[in-house]
Amino acid sequence: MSGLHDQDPAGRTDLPPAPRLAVEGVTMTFGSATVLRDVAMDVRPGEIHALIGQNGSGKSTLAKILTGLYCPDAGSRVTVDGVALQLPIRPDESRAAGVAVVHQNLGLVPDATVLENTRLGRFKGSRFLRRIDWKAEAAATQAVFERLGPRSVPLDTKVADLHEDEKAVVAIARAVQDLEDGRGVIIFDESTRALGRESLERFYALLDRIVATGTSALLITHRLEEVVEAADRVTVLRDGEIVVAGKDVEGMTKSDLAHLMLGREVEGLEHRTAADAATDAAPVVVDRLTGRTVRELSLRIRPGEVVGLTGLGGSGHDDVPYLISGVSKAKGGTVTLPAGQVALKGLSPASAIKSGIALVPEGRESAGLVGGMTVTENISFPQTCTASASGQVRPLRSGAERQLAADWIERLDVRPPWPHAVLENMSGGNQQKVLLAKWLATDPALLVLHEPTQAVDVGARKTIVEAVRGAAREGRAVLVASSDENELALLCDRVLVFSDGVVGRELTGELTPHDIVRTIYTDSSRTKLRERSPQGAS
Amino acid sequence: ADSEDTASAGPDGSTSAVGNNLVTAMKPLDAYPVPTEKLDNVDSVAGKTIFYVPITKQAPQFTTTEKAVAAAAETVGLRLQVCDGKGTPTDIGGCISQATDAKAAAIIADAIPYALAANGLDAAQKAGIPVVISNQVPDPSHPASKTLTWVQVPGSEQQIRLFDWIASDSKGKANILVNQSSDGLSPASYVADGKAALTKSCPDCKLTINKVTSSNFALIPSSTSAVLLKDPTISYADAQFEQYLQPTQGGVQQASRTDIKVVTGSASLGGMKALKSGSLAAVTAQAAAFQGWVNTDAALRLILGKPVPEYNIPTRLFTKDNIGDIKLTEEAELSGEWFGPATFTDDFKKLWGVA
Amino acid sequence: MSEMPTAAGPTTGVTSPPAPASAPAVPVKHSRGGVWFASRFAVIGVWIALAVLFAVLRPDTFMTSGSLKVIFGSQSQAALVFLTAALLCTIVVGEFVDMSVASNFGLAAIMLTTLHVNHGWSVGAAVLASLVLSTAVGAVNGWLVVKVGVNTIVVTLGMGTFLLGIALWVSDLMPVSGLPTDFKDIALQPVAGLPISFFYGLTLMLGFAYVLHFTPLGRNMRFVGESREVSRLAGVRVTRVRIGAFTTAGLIAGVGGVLSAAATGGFDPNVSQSYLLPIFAATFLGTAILQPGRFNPIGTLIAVFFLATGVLGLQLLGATSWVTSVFYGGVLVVAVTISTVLRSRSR
Amino acid sequence: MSEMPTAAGPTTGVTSPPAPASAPAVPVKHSRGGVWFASRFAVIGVWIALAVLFAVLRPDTFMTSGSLKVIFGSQSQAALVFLTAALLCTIVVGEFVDMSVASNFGLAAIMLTTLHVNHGWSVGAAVLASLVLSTAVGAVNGWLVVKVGVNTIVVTLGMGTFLLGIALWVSDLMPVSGLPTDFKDIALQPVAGLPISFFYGLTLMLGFAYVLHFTPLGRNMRFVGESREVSRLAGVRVTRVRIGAFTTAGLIAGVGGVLSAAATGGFDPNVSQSYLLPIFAATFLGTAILQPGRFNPIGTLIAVFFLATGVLGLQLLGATSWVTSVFYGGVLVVAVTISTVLRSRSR
Ligand SMILES: Nc1ncnc2c1ncn2[C@@H]1O[C@H](COP(=O)(O)OP(=O)(O)OP(=O)(O)O)[C@@H](O)[C@H]1O
Ligand SMILES: Nc1ncnc2c1ncn2[C@@H]1O[C@H](COP(=O)(O)OP(=O)(O)OP(=O)(O)O)[C@@H](O)[C@H]1O
Ligand SMILES: [Mg+2]
Ligand SMILES: [Mg+2]
Repeated sequence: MSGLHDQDPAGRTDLPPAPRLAVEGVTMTFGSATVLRDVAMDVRPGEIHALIGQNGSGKSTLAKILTGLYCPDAGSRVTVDGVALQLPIRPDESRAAGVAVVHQNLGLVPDATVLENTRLGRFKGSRFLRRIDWKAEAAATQAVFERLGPRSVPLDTKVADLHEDEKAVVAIARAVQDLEDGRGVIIFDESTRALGRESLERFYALLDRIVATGTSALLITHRLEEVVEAADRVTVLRDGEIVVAGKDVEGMTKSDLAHLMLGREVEGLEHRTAADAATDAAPVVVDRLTGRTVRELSLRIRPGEVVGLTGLGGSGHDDVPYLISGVSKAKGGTVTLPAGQVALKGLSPASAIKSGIALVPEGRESAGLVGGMTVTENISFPQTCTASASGQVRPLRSGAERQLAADWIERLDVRPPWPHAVLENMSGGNQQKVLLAKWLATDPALLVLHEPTQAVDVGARKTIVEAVRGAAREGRAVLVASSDENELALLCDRVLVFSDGVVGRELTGELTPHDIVRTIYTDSSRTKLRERSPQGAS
Repeated sequence: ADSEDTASAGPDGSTSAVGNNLVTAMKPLDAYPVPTEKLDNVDSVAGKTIFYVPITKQAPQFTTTEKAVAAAAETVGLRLQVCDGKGTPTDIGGCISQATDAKAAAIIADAIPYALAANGLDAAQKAGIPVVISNQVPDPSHPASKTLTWVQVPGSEQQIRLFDWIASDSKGKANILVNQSSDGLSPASYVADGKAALTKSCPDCKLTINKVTSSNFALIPSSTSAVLLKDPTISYADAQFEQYLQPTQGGVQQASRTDIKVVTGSASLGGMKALKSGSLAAVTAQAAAFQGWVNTDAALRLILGKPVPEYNIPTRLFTKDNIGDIKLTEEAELSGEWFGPATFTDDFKKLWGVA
Repeated sequence: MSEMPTAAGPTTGVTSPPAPASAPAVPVKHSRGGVWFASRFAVIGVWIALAVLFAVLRPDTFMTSGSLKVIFGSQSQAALVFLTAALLCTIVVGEFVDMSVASNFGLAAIMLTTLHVNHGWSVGAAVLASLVLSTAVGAVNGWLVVKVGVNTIVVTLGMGTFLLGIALWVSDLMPVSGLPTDFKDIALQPVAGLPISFFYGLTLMLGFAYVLHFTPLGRNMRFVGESREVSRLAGVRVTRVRIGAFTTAGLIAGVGGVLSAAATGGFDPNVSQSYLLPIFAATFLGTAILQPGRFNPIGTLIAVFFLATGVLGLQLLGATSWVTSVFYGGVLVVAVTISTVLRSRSR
Repeated sequence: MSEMPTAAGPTTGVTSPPAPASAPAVPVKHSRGGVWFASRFAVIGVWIALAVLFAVLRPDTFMTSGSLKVIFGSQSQAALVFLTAALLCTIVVGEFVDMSVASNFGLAAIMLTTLHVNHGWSVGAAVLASLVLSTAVGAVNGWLVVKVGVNTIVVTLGMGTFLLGIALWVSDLMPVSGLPTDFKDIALQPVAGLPISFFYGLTLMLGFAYVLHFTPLGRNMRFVGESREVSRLAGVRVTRVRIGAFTTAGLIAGVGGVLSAAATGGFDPNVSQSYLLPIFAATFLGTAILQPGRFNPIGTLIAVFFLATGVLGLQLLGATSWVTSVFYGGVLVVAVTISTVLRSRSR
């Protein structure tokens, strides 16, 4: 990967006395709940500082405080480059002070152009007519992209048409354009959650170039390997309190970090028990599935088997789940299930569900769950909604529903464990558990998942992985589409690697993230995300 | 309504003065009061355009008048241009200035308070365009002139007739609720005149006024029933204009006062039918068709610079006793035969020398 | 981007609660403090207080069965109940308010009357025809919005204006009347001292609430309202639900129209538009009652009678029409504002 | 969940295109085929066709400078232009339609007149007072919606009804008039054969369009309309922009009111509500012109005159009022439907 090696360590030899960003005694209370308790940490110039913690531990909240979206309780102090920001921090002030945030879902308007998205909130009007000088704007943007490196992004294309890591570049460009080189701190709140390995490597190459100038990065993520591979120091939040502040990452392992986060050992995460399912049962057979990119995909999944689908963005692996479950229109193909054969052309989600196919989609907010409803309503929805025409107006059996929900809350250790909790008040990780429960509860013959553990902490990830494998053990066929090699390595018995629409390679036996990535990019290998510099670690 | 015994009180001599009034009020005319002053070289106006601007076209009465004006205009070769005031000052103003810009020969503004289009009407007159305002009480600050005339309508007379009937029907002890329109000043003055007459003809009668406006139709039923609750002795409800009839009936109904007799003024075919079907006790109507011809006549006289006479638009009181005598069809309504021999069209033609 | 008017404003202030259309249907963790209680029942309290006040000020007139009849038994309230129910049909499935219900209501009433009076149809046939017509109108709305994807306001506003024109045309701009007097019993037949139409409305709203909260259909409707995509993936026939909602709205509006035509023995095409504002007022005031931030039938029903009480009381105090407008507007803003504030407190 | 009525249908399926309200201001890539062209200029074509039709049917009346004056110079069009501009202010920043503009307009007109006529204020002072008042009303709307987080319809609908009441009160339910005749020149002063108020409207809309498309403010407004969260994260003062929009809407409505009071010499408090439907119709019809699926000032301006042309033509043809309603409703639905279909084709 270029950009990794063309940096000069000399860039960071002189340490300014003042930390780039210092947070002291930050306390945040929502009504009754205190979400952050006396948080203190600092970010040094030119370092990548990781902030980790369980879902709901307060990371996003802290980020939102730093960018002035939340106003912390009195007594909190935030200083940037030695200058104290007065509270409440106003978004534009914190920006002026040099705090930039790259938001969870990158915060871009898909239908506006790259240029508009980058310059939003910074447009300059001419003296009298207040007219925007598009040439100047474009020039300014171009300059930022040049700072970020060789890869050029066409300014007048819609963000919607960009590749995932190009989007990240745009978001970063918007964040860094106000920071002159060598100053300021960029906060990434789970900005990398959607990036595949390749994009991830590009991302860190770019980030490395930025911090090389002395600008710092505060990195909020759930992918511990990012921390282990890329971060200089790490701060761990647990239930809104600092567990360790600014510990050197050098030499730490993922399980060390997980231990710090959860306060307990998470054993057995890495090691996977081979599928021990009854192989005599009839397999689920997908025959010549064809979609827009996917061509003539045929595969058989034994009950109890977990098959992974992966590949580069756009290779089609992430279309399969939606094609199989009738969510997006397949051009052709069939699935054979215990219930019988199903033609995929013109398959409706309803009939897919009826014939035993359950889809756990990516994007729980948009496609997975309804935030305004209770956990119970969400979990039981697939059952309740498919009542017969006459059954439509028969009363719901609320007792049974609650039982079902309580059941799954307990099995997946959903927190808080209230069947009547409103979903949107739960953390992303717990929402993800509820989403899984919703579809496991339909007792499907074929369980199809897409990015099942995206943006959930290690604890939640463990629960989810075990639940999925448990579902397989009960004799279900499971299909996992994911671009996260760790996830695949944890879940799958074999992995099909796509390259433009067809299965290029199949991986079996002991799967390691390394193998998976190597096969995805047959040419490139899974390089370390970033060479940690001596100073950053000191 | 069970009003067998309380039929028109004409016969029993108890309230004879009123009784006689009633008898005449309920009779058709022997002849329409067509003006007598002949009008010369009317043909000079041929080809010119006059504007008819009703305050809104969403009231049947104006449709009738419009048709009549159209017929009248045609006989003298005037082109008629109708512009809907849509009830809003801006639209009315627009219509007036449209007429002014189009160099209209005359403007007939129907039921439009001068205040609502003061500037427009002033401008039109300054441009030498004669303005006929009908269905309004003359506005003292804008007296009749060479370019402005007010065609009086029997609003007060209708009110008085209705009250007369109520007085005799109630044997002189009625308690009346009037849903008085507060759209413009004229309706109030009609009711005032009616009240003055009532106090003479029926000293024991009681009158309650409930202001209603077309902007708040939804509130009329409850305000009506509120009054009825306040005064349970009310025995007659008068919806001043037919457009308020149904909300008024709704109010009476929801106060569950089946004993109350409902009456209305300026009735059109709809009101007549309601009377026939028994849901109304009495209505008065004014000769909208004749009015159309009168308006045209007034316009012609202004155009030709002739003095405008005092017109008198006939009105007639209808109850279940005489509703049977008339044909409840649109043709009948248009011809004006409800009020008397429908020969006035020819009379006007003669008057204008175009017969 | 849902077109549904979430009953509370967009979550603006950073600490402001999640979009309230998603306020808990079922009581959630946070203790049911006084605030929680207030945010639900404040308006009802005010209603009672108002009633007491009027009773004290006007004992002789307000404290009568007559005024009860006016408040609960009046035809305009019955009409409002049906119209708000029609409005709710589409709102709960996440459509923007259906602006055509009022005209559709009026059209049904006019059709019934003219078909019977001017064209000599039997009442039965006329009723049937007008119901079919207004249901069809609803279906067309649904088809345009859901299938063709035209903006809801455009379709319903346009359709409303169009239907108004039609109604004016068939009635020749005139109030029509002349329905057989015995036919009015289907609306006015007194039951326990109130006209039966009150009980129609009551049943309608209670049934609506039941369907919404206790049946799969209602669950589906609410999910579709919250997120079409989630519902689709769960196997709900989203298009069907949405078109169904529009069609039902048409039907309910039609029934309402037929009833009020029956009650008054006719209809005036010009008044139907004047219902629009009261409908909106009641429906949105309903979001401040029982289920704060949520459109809910019972709340709406209460809102209708609340407003009626206030208006009647004021009129008994001799207030002129401007007072009632002030009351309408004031109550709507104040009540919903208070409940919004309370709700955000109670989280 | 934005309350903005996206002019195109809701985006359902995962694969469906993003809400068109966010069509790029900068030229898009897909080839500008005939369909693309049609979806933008169809309505204008129909407008011209309509004009030609009327010209043929009524050469002597329609083909006159008089009818041109009626279409472009009439006070009701001027009023509509200002009212639609006020409506657009809040719509472009993603608020739901501000239902109080009409009443605010009426209030300003009434205030001006009564203050001068009944209370003997100088015209200047009266004008100033009424402008301040209606601007304040807009600010209150904005404060309630943005700061307190109350639903937009509730606030504006309630406020609208409230203001109607106030207007009725100050004018004692009566039309008031009596403004000095020379004062009318500020609205009626002829310029190039048209009253100056036409040029006010033209300037207003062109200026609005300029701000939206060429200035940072406009860009920020668009983005706030698209996504408040994104804009806030990008450092746009979202709250300020939104409250500003409401306040400006109030001011524009007020100016419109003052102008039409000046033009007519007075005002009738009862009628302001009757502007609501025409405003909505024009504004939404505007989404079918020039920038399909987007609320845009120029399109709205054209829509106003398009509708005026149709209505005038129909009147010249001697149509009764119901025809106008049918025309209004029909045109709105048909035009927007066609442009929606075309747009979805052209994607
Ligand atoms: N708007 C809010 N109102 C009330 N409490 C909130 C709100 N937002 C967050 N919280 C509380 O703050 C806590 C931390 O939230 P935060 O989003 O910071 O978690 P997180 O560390 O970002 O989790 P994740 O790693 O999943 O992003 C949560 O437990 C939640 O209870
Ligand atoms: N409006 C709210 N009221 C109460 N608690 C909330 C609210 N919003 C969030 N929370 C709390 O915040 C925590 C999660 O915070 P957040 O919403 O940031 O999710 P998250 O931690 O970011 O999830 P993920 O990291 O998977 O995105 C949960 O414990 C939840 O209870
Ligand atoms: Mg977070
Ligand atoms: Mg998060």
